[in-house]
Amino acid sequence: METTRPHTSPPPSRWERVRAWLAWPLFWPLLTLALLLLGNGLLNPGFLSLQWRDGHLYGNLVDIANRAAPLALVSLGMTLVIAIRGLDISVGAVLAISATAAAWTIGPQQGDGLVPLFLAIAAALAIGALCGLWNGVLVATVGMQPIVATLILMVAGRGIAQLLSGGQVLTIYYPPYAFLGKGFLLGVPFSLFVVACAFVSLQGLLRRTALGLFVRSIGHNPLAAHVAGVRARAITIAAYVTCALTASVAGLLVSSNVSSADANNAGLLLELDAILAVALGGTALGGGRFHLAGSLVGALIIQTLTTTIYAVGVPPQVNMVVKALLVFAVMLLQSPEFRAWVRTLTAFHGRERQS
Amino acid sequence: DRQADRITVGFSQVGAESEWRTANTASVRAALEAPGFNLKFSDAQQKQENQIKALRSFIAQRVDVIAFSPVVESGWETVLREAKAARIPVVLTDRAVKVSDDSLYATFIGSDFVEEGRKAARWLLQDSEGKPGPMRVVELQGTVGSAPAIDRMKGFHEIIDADPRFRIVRSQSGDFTRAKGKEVMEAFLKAEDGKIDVLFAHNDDMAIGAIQAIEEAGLKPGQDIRIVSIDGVRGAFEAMKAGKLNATVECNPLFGPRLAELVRDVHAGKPVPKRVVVEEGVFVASQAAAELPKRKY
Amino acid sequence: MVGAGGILYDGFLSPQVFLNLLVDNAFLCIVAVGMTFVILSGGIDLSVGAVVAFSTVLLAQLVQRHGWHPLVAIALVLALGAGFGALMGVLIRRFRLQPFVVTLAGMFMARGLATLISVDSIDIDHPFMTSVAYLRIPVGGGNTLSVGAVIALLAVAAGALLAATTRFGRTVYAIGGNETAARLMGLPVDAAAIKVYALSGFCAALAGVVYTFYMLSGYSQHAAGLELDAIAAVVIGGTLLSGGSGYVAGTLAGVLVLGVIQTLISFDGELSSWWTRIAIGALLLVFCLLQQLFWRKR
Amino acid sequence: MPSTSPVVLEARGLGKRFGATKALDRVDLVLRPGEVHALMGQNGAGKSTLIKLLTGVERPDQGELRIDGRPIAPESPLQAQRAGISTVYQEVNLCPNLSVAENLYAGRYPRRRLLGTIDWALVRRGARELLRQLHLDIDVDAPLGSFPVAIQQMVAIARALGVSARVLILDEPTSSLDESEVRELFRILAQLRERGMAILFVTHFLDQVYAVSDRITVLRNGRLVGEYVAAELPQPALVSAMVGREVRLAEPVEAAGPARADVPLVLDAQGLGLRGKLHPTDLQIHRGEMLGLGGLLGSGRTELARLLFGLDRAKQGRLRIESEEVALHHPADAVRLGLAMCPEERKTEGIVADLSVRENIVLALQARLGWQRFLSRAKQDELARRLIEALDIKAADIETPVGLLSGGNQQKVVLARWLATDPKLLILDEPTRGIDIAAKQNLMAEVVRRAREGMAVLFISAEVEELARLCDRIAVMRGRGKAGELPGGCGEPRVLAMIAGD
Ligand SMILES: Nc1ncnc2c1ncn2[C@@H]1O[C@H](COP(=O)(O)OP(=O)(O)OP(=O)(O)O)[C@@H](O)[C@H]1O
Ligand SMILES: Nc1ncnc2c1ncn2[C@@H]1O[C@H](COP(=O)(O)OP(=O)(O)OP(=O)(O)O)[C@@H](O)[C@H]1O
Ligand SMILES: [Mg+2]
Ligand SMILES: [Mg+2]
Repeated sequence: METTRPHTSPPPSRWERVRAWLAWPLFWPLLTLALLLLGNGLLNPGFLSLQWRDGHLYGNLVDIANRAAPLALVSLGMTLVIAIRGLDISVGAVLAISATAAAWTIGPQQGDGLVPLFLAIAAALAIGALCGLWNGVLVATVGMQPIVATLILMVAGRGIAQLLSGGQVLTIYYPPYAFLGKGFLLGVPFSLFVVACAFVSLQGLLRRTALGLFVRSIGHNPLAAHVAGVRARAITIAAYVTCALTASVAGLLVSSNVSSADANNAGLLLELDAILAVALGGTALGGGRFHLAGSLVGALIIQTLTTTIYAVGVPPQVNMVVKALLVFAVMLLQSPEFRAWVRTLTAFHGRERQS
Repeated sequence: DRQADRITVGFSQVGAESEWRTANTASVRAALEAPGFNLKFSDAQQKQENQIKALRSFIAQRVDVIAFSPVVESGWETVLREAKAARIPVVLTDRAVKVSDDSLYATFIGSDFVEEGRKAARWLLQDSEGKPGPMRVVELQGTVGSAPAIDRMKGFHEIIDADPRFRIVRSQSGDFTRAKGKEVMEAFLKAEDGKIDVLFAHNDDMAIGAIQAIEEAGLKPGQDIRIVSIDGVRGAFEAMKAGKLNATVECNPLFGPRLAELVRDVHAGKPVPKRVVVEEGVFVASQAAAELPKRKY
Repeated sequence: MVGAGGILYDGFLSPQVFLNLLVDNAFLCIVAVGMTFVILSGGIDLSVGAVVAFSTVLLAQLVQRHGWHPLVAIALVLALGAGFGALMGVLIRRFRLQPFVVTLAGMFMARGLATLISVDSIDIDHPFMTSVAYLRIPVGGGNTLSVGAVIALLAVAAGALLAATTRFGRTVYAIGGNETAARLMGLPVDAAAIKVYALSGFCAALAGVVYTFYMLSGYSQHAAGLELDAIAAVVIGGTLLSGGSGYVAGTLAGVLVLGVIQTLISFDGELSSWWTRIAIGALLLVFCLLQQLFWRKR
Repeated sequence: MPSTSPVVLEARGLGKRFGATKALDRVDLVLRPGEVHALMGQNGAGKSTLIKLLTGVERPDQGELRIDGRPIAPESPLQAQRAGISTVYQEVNLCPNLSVAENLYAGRYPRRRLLGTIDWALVRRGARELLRQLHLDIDVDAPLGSFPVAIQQMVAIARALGVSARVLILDEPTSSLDESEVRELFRILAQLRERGMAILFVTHFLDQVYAVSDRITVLRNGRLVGEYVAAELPQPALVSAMVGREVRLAEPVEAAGPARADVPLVLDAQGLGLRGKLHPTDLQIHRGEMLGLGGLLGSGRTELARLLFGLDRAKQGRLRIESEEVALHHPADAVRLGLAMCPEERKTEGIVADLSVRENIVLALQARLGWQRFLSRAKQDELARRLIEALDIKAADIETPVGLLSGGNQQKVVLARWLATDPKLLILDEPTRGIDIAAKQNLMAEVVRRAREGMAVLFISAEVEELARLCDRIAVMRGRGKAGELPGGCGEPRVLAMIAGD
């Protein structure tokens, strides 16, 4: 049995650098995204093109980023909740409630002043924070399992939203509101700024303060963190509140984008997509290790998958199968065990051919 | 006492998945909460299982008449037999069901989805008279597998496929929602590089979403791309009034009063037609301004 | 809760209403039994609802459109369900993929395949199928159970035995408690974990068969969101989502709780659509708080 | 003893590398039937790694294994078990959610003949039987996790004894046991030796080594130092073999003597109690005082410590910290008041295995500072480096996840975490568990030094000798209440007598 690796021919420094790249947590998610986009570009030459139209960027890439914005936001919040060993399946409902609350606050008035805009944003955020608090208290104080605790709001939340909307799709006839979800700033969708803002502030909070350390210690070993004096309960509640807040901002974006709030359909199945995005981004669903940036990439991957399906012209009955196959492919690509397995397979074939 | 004279009706609604449905619920409730009726309402949250449970509970509560809007067409045989065994007449609303034995239900009141698809197509043919082909059509389907999506597609294709000028270049599901309709239309516009002549949407909501996508792509909905959709909700009339939607095929949810009559007749044992089709029209942009104030939903 | 229902609504306390809980939730019960094992082992299976739908469609297609004998078709469906679960299990264990993601993709896959087989719903009128569907087994006092409910009860019993008295069952608990320790104790961890997903797939397929009898139709949109109901039933039944602790019998209780909530709702006859949702949420909350109280006391 | 006696298990040239650390480098080991073989070495010497290679938990990079002369390459613990090796790993590696009986029988359940189902009655009876051998009388149906580590360790040993194996490997089985339990264990080991079993045994207690072992293999930094016959290797020689240089065990540190009455109290508990766990108890600790807490297993020492630290909430009594009356609801409250506690259960309550050494060390200090006052990376590094050096923690670097350290080094990290907070009162619950002799002295010297500087210490230890030597005052617990107090330097026999209750 030889153990010494022949690191003679390539200078170790370069090899080390490649290894460092491979070990970077974002490497595989980003590679996946790049491959998906590239594949699209090959299938459909216009896919990657960007144009300047009416004073802003126009193209599939812009659409993907813009469409992924709500999901990306929610994935950020979900990452936090998952990092502390939780789960929040009520995000879709919270999104719907916030969207409806915003639309309801604006009401039928059609002025151009900015007051209703800020009122709407405040209403959405307030109700979002309230929802998060509710989830957080049920989990951290009452001690329910996260999935049931948030299931309650998931079920009841849409009911509350519909109660607010009276079961109607609330159309918003108020121009300033549209800016949030479909406006452009410096030629780039405004929603991207919102996502960037959320990402930077969360990342800052977790990196520049001790919160990141606390979150990871709670995720990895809640009991040890408790003994070490970390206020696990408060942080848990804060994580649920943050998650709900991201969902309510996402609600603002979604409702603004289509100028209406649909209590029943807005954010439907969002929780699954968000958790998927978090997982694709390299965060362990068991808690502890987390990557905010990875979750953003995960959200982009999911949206790219969806847009790919639309752009390629897959018949709708086949959508699901294609999506499933793509998700399987993406996961396997990211699995070190799978790559090792492929390597041994190819090595085996290589040896066979030689002999 | 008076309670005894009343007809107890168990009504099971699909859910509250759209404005159309909400209007439908409101109409039915208004009609069946009138004196003379005692309504038991149950919402199935879009699940057939729940609806079957609701029907079972109506049977257990021995209501006089059961009315329901089936979530799906099939799978009702068992519970309808139970109703029949309990001698409770059943009135279907909105959608028909497939059962081996017609006597399992008394009557059906509602729309004909296939016919709605045909109407949309006929309007398109009429509007395209004299226009040269080829015309590139895109279709926004409803939720995959849902009865209205399947039937509206069937009806539309039946007519359109016969005319060689039309070519359906893209067809994708928009889940009956504005957001999805917009998202899919965005992708269509880019994939076809804007070369789309007609949009057929299985419901108004998707059309309203798509209109936004078309505008954001710098095109004029209603002119560059002609749009026809189904349902006739208020939003569609607003869009038509603004010239952004060309036509909508009405799918009338306000059959509550008619349902109440049928229930009364069925309960009294009077003969009723096996199928009552609700009165529905096609509205075009020019009628919108006049029609809009009259819309109730 | 049940008592309150009895006071509030006429006919609520009749025995048949309770039997109907079983009749109407038989498929959920079977799925939840499989799910219990998955959750006990510390995993999760989101594909079950889709596998139920796939099974109904395949069964209906084979029986109605290809003229297979139902029993042969049922055998095939069950085998496919178990195989599908095992495949996901292999992906999860062999390549260390997260169960949530694999089974979510599995859910897309199963529903997608169901849609591919048939977009619209297929009615079944095969005499064997209809006669089984209408068969009612008397349980005394003029009350009856359906075949599906009996299968569900058998599934619960089999599941409870499997969990409590077999090597496989105990290995599942051990994995959920501490996987490394289970491995060091020399337990066949990987094999058991794969079997768990195969079992869940099998249960889902069985539930699909029961569902087909219940509805006498196959449809790709059947059992939407069933996975969540199953998970909720398992967790409400006292099983820890992180694995290692819980009972199959508890799962039956969880299913019944969900059933009672649904029945309460459908007996009410007053609630509008949105109040229905809010009421379901509130009832869930009440049940969970009661359970919490009960646990704390112990 | 003739070295030509037959060999059961033979390892030749075993090597294992983890990334940059070479955990084992061409190590040989020979186990013979009817012999107890001690495996000795400092923390991180590679003892546990060697055991993992023998039992298929890890695969060696090089070298070979033979059983009865036949080469084997166990790929999993299961295969090793089949080859006749029964093992107790260093950390208790059983399932906390399963009952004690199940943990004893998992993987080898007796089945009912008819149905092939598990015969639970037999399992229970067998479990009680097995535990009785170790004089342990506990409820075998209770989940294992509900017992303290000591009991769990006994169960792990009982499980290994229950397997009819040819080789028994025990990695620090006695680390959390009391003397009486150790005696039971040794009695059984002697019986097994008589029956011809080969036993490999790891411990850091030198007297235990000489009490049972026939041979000693010493490892140092992953290398084999040599194999010795126990009777021919005097204790100082063993120590130098382990440490690698001539060592005279440093002059043992001793107690400073009783605190003068004018020294202020740091902690003053009056009638502190919790129904069912602890009878109302009084306790005072002065500044700069080392207070020892003695007692038998289950006497309530840990419970008292938990109450003092806010891990459990006291239902009776009052607690003053520096003459301020406080109510501790949460360890965070205690930490804020300047208390620190090194818990008994390292794995579950101590380390956060997936976080790095640095993060584990700063965790408590950071929790005390609050989330806004974030220690800069440079400060964290400096702190971690300083403590790693002070406590001689062996880690590849400060970013290594703590879970990858050897057991003893993990324990040191937990201690480092609390020393980093510079507490007013440090509660140590069995802090030297699993730490090698040289390091233990080093560590206690550090604690005593801090005590001289004014830190109060509550020191819980099962080693009465240590208590008697180090503490200024000793409180003794018995039957979940305080039995009495003794002045420091009163000698081991008096402490033992009070613990025993005569
Ligand atoms: N999985 C691993 N990855 C990286 N390093 C490891 C791993 N396991 C062990 N090591 C390293 O190998 C060395 C030997 O560790 P080992 O656990 O064998 O020590 P030990 O002799 O048992 O010490 P102790 O007496 O403290 O238990 C240590 O430096 C440890 O950090
Ligand atoms: N020999 C034993 N038999 C049964 N249970 C025991 C035994 N020893 C301890 N326990 C259990 O341990 C639990 C806690 O004891 P505790 O930790 O307070 O004692 P301790 O004095 O700290 O002992 P240790 O020496 O283990 O630290 C009690 O709930 C008790 O049931
Ligand atoms: Mg060790
Ligand atoms: Mg203790």
